[in-house]
Amino acid sequence: MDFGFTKEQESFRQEVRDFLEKKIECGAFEIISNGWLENSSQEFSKEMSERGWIGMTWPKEYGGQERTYMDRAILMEEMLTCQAPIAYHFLADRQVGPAIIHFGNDDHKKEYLPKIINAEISMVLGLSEPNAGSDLVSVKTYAKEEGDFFILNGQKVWTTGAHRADYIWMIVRTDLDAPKHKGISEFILDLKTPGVTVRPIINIAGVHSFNEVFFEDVKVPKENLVGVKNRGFYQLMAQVDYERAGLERLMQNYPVFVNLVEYVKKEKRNGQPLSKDPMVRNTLAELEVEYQIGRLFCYQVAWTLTQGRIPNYEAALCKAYCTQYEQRLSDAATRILGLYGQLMPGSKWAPMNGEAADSYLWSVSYTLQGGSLEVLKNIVATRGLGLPVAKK
Amino acid sequence: MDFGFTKEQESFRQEVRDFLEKKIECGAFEIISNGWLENSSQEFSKEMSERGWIGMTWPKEYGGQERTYMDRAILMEEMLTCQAPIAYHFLADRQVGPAIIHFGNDDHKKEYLPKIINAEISMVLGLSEPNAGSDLVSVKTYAKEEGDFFILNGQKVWTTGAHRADYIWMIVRTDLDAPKHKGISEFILDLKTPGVTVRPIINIAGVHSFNEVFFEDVKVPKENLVGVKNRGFYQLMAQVDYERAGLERLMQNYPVFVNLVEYVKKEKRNGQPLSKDPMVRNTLAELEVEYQIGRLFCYQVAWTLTQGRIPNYEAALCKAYCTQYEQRLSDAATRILGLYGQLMPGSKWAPMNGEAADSYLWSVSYTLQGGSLEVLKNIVATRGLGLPVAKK
Amino acid sequence: MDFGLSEEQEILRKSTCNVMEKECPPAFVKETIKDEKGYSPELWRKMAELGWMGFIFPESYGGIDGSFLDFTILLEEMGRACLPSPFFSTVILGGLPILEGGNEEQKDELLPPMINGDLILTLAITEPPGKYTPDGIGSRATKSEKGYILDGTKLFVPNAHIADYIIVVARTKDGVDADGITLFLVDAKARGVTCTPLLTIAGDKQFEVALDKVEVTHERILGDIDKGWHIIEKIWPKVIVAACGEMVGGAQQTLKMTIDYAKEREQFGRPLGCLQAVQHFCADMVADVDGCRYITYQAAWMLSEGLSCVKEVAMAKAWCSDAFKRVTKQGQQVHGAIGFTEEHDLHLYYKSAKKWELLYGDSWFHREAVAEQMGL
Amino acid sequence: MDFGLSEEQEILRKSTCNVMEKECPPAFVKETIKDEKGYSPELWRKMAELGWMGFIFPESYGGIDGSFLDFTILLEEMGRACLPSPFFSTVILGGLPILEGGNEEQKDELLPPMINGDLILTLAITEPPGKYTPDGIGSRATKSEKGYILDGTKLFVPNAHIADYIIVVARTKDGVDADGITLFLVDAKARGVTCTPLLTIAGDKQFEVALDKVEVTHERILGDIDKGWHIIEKIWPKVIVAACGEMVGGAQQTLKMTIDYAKEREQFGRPLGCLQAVQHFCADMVADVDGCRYITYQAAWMLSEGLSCVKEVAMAKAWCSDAFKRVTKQGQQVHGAIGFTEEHDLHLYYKSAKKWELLYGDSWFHREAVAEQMGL
Repeated sequence: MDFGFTKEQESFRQEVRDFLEKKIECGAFEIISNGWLENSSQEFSKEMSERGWIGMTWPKEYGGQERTYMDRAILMEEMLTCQAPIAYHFLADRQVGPAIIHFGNDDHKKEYLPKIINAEISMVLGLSEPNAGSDLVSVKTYAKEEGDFFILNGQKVWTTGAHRADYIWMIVRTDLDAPKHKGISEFILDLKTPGVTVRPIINIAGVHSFNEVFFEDVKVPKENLVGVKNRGFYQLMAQVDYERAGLERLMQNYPVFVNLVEYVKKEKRNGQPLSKDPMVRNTLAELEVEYQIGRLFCYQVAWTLTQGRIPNYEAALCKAYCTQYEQRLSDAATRILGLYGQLMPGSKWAPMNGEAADSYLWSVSYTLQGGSLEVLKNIVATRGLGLPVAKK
Repeated sequence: MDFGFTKEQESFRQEVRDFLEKKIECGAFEIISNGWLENSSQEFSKEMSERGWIGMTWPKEYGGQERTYMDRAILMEEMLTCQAPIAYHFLADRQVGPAIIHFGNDDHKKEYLPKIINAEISMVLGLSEPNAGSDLVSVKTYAKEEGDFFILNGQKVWTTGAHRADYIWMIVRTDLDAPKHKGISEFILDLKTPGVTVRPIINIAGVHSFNEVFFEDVKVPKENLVGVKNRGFYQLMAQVDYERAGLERLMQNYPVFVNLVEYVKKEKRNGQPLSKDPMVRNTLAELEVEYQIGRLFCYQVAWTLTQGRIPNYEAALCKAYCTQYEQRLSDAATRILGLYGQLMPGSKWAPMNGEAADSYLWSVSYTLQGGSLEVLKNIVATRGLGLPVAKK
Repeated sequence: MDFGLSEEQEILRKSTCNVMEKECPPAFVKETIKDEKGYSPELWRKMAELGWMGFIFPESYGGIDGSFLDFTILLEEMGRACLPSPFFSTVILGGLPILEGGNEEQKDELLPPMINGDLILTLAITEPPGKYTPDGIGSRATKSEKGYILDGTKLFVPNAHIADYIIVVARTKDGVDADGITLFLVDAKARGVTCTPLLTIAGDKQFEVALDKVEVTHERILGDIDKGWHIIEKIWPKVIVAACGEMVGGAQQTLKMTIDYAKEREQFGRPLGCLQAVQHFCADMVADVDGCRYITYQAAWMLSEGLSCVKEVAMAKAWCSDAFKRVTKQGQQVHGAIGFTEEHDLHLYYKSAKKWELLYGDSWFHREAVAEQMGL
Repeated sequence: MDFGLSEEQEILRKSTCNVMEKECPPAFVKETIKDEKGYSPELWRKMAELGWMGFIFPESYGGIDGSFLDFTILLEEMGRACLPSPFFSTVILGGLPILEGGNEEQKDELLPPMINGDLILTLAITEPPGKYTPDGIGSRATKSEKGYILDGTKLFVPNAHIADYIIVVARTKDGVDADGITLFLVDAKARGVTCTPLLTIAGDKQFEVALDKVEVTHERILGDIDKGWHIIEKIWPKVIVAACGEMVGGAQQTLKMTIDYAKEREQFGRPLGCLQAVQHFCADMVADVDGCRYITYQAAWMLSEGLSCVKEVAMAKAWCSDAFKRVTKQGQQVHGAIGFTEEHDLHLYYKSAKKWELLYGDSWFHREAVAEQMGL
């Protein structure tokens, strides 16, 4: 056991910090909650690419750096600390690239991996459908084989960032007769393909982040199928542990915590800093302990991946735990701010530029996205602890 | 709507208080948590009987007073406030008597009701079995018809008070072939019947409260069957709402709260009363609010019964809520007492005579007895809210 | 004790509910929140015609002299509908202080038009310290020839932009005590009054009201000089319980929407409500909602009966603040992603719960009051 | 970072676990708790032979100079077994202050027999105020001819009845500060020492130790006069993390028992573990247990490395206090009535969690320390 970082890791962290400090100094981006997911900047991603920070864990033969998942976690921790605008490459880097490496053929690898690594394309995930949220095997979007093509019809929903991306990585049904989970395949699709329509969904924070994506007789070349036909669900299950593992599930509203701690130190109540209020102290210390526990969970997953092992229940547990922490944080922040906790970004008198209230709205989604809290707990219990799966 | 008590109710409450004060003055009993359930005194029960406080809601034709359930709630609130020793008649008064009134024949009524009302017999409930806890329909104790008798074989468990009671009111299987819930009947049985063996179970507080009760070829006269053969489960379901409704589910460890509030006012920490500690204040105030909510829940159920209506989900909800409160109370009490919170009754230096620690042990059972928390929540959701019952 | 509604109360509840369902559906709420005014003058007029503004005011001013308990039923239905309107600020924050502290001329002048729906009122109490206590009041009222000159900054003033009068709580004596505070009826259009909107989580209209040498005549003083805080203290329990009334309705509606959704929505091949996790969420929500209802109506009943109920009022707000919020959080979790969209209605309640939690003291604040009452 | 055990650590864990399983099964624990001594001299001897008492002591005294990190593994296994023994009081509360503050003669005299299992030690720090801070120390040490005379009442002193020496924390200077506190090695059989047992929830042996004019010679002063608190401060992080180590093991075992039970026990015609409520309970328990493990080992590692870790130590105890307790509560709920019987083993952990929560500061106490470290 060892809870320290190596010298190389420390110096890598410093390198990332230096880079980010310079970017912040020159006003490249603002430190704002959810910025990592909402702020897409091809320019910024290209700069990261130049430093080898996209696809950094991938094999060298695909242009990667073969660095460890620990290094990637360090990179992410720094990026998330200041909520750097990494949305352009984030999903492709975290998930699509590794999926292509695992399941794609040589053409896929040649076609997409360099573009991902060079920040030339942006990708999103098309998983959920109106009647397939937590229950992904129920996807109905159907790809019918016709000659060299699949003809795609159906609809995705909650597709984050589809309005600014180039490609969508999706699961669709390719066999209507097989058992649900044995008739799903994975595809990659250019969002500019005729027949694809992206419609915005405005979330309760008033932001366009989600989309509906409609497919009407979309001609998809057969080579866009990735991996084995009708094995898509199993392929996907192997991928989601990467999705669930990251510090991005702990730090989505990290600036709220940092700013809150600073705020209570400065803000006076009854002639002394708000930080001297015992309820405030207890609440913030509790959040700090919970945060540090979450951080250890995240690094534990990164360490497991670094060992070349796939996390068992740990990734699901980590996400379940961390997103609940983020919710408690936003709730506590609004409470500690009192009446000011109501004020939204841009409002006069809003402390922390309204991030507390804003994050309280966003936090609803934290325990839903990428597997609801309940589904994740089921996974921990059944896959992790070996409890029996209930008959349905 | 009206949240006050009538003059008659107020004066009845005062009557009960006066009675109790006198009993306490002359040292008839100690005010100690769980006393209502653990302390059985036929003498005390007889005094209550003389005042018409046993069977007080029952019809006059059966010796009752036809008083309202509100009056009974008031009586119980006062009894529980000082944890009067009512165990001798409690279960018969609350549950067995009403069951006999509903389902018994004239002989049953003549035989048992006067004895219950006069505190001449003590009764317990024999429901759970080793493989039928929350899942009562799985009882295996079997009563086989033979001439004028049933021959009883099997075992009950968690039978509170069986070691000091005269009769057991039980559910047993009378049809091995019918669907589980259609082969159960209700019986009343003299615990002195040959073939009945009562074995103590010591609980984690070191107390003999539970028992195992074994039945080996016990000859039960046919007239001991109450109600309709094989309808026992349905009869029972109609009874449990009475079981779940009472203030005894809120006030099992009531003395802990009273004593704790007094303790923190007197005990000094850092030169001022412990009650000035903001965490202590917040915790105790939270408990007080929760207690008052629970009290309203209990009175709401009593009011519903007084209206002649059977509570729908409210009784289950009330018990689920109140027993969780009792658990939080005992936990908070031990914490507020700090190192002293470890000390058990009889220990030198134990504040509140060790009731905090003792109640922390007892509290384990609060959310299990008479329907586990989880089963109660299922009932609220399905019966109360109409959510669908999951297929099994 | 009687936990049920009387026949009259049931009629009141039902008729209010009907009006709200017809006139204030979720689409109306969302539209109105986005509108700069933040209310519909047409609906406002209807509410006046129904006698709502005068519900708890004496008949002599055109009111109907209803009980505060019955009034809470009205508020519950408004909360259930998430009604955006200046009702709370006009009737509770504005009307009650006038009724309590005003002289006969002021009452005759202001209450009838308020009851008729011709007058919108509000109260400016909070200042940058963000408190509801006398030590949070720093705005100065300086004596002048004609009366007083007001200076200061008020925050979180509801509906200041549409109010005719703003009741301003200001200091006529230096210090931090209750003594020395006076209430002034300030014409919202008076020179020196500047209202700047604040953007709030629930989209309700709250304002910064800057007072820069605002002149107020002697006639516009409400109650006795230096004794204004007494008026606030008198009405404050009603303010809090009224807030709780709205919370009861909001919590109830959130529960209803969630149960309906759990019954309809299929997942894993069966209704969502089959899942034990969802069932237990819903069971917990019922405890929260029923708790809100009983503890609130208990306080409202005591207020109606004129009984002392400092503790009961604090308990109501302490419980409702946490419980309504929990209910909306669990409701969101059961709804899943659909509830996170602006298009869905659930967020109205999620936001509303946070608003009501923070207004008039959260559970920390009110538990401290309960502790006080417990003699701690 | 490395979250795994090294090969050596795994061997240590496994061999300790084997010893505990063989020598300290639940039946042994229950029997020993009921015994007045509260430990088994035979097992004590075996533990000494295995080198456990000398694990973190220098080889020069017969120890094996192991790391505190590895030592935590040992403690985890003891906690998993709920081992009743004077190990904690002897080695951590007794041995560490001697190692830290003793002079060479004292160390030579006391550490080798302690390491050999021939000496049982304990620490008497807490007094009626129930605190672990200097202002909680009021026992007086008055200068005499031969040394000092001790007077006072110590509480919650573990294993005082079997201890050879009690390290007594007393004031050599009036006041409430750390300065003026001195440690004394008191012969437990000395005149004026009276030990009265306290009945504790976990059945561990804690005592009131009354000191009535107890004479202590100069040779029995541990460290410098008036500077004894420095020794306490030095060893205290290890005391806390050692407690956390035991809690990790206890929590882990509770989880294991609960999962096993959920798999075996049938209810409603299928294993209990099929129920989503039970599954979610168990998932929550895993988060608690894994959290205990990582946060504790992080602190233990930092102690081993000699790094400053005031905050990490406080975080560990803050988390473990709440988490272990939650785990045992949920474990009890899953087990149902069977877990409420003395016959079952689960209550050992339920009680142990409450004990460890209250010893050495609960989560309120340690969160306050975290707040301090956050600069709040």
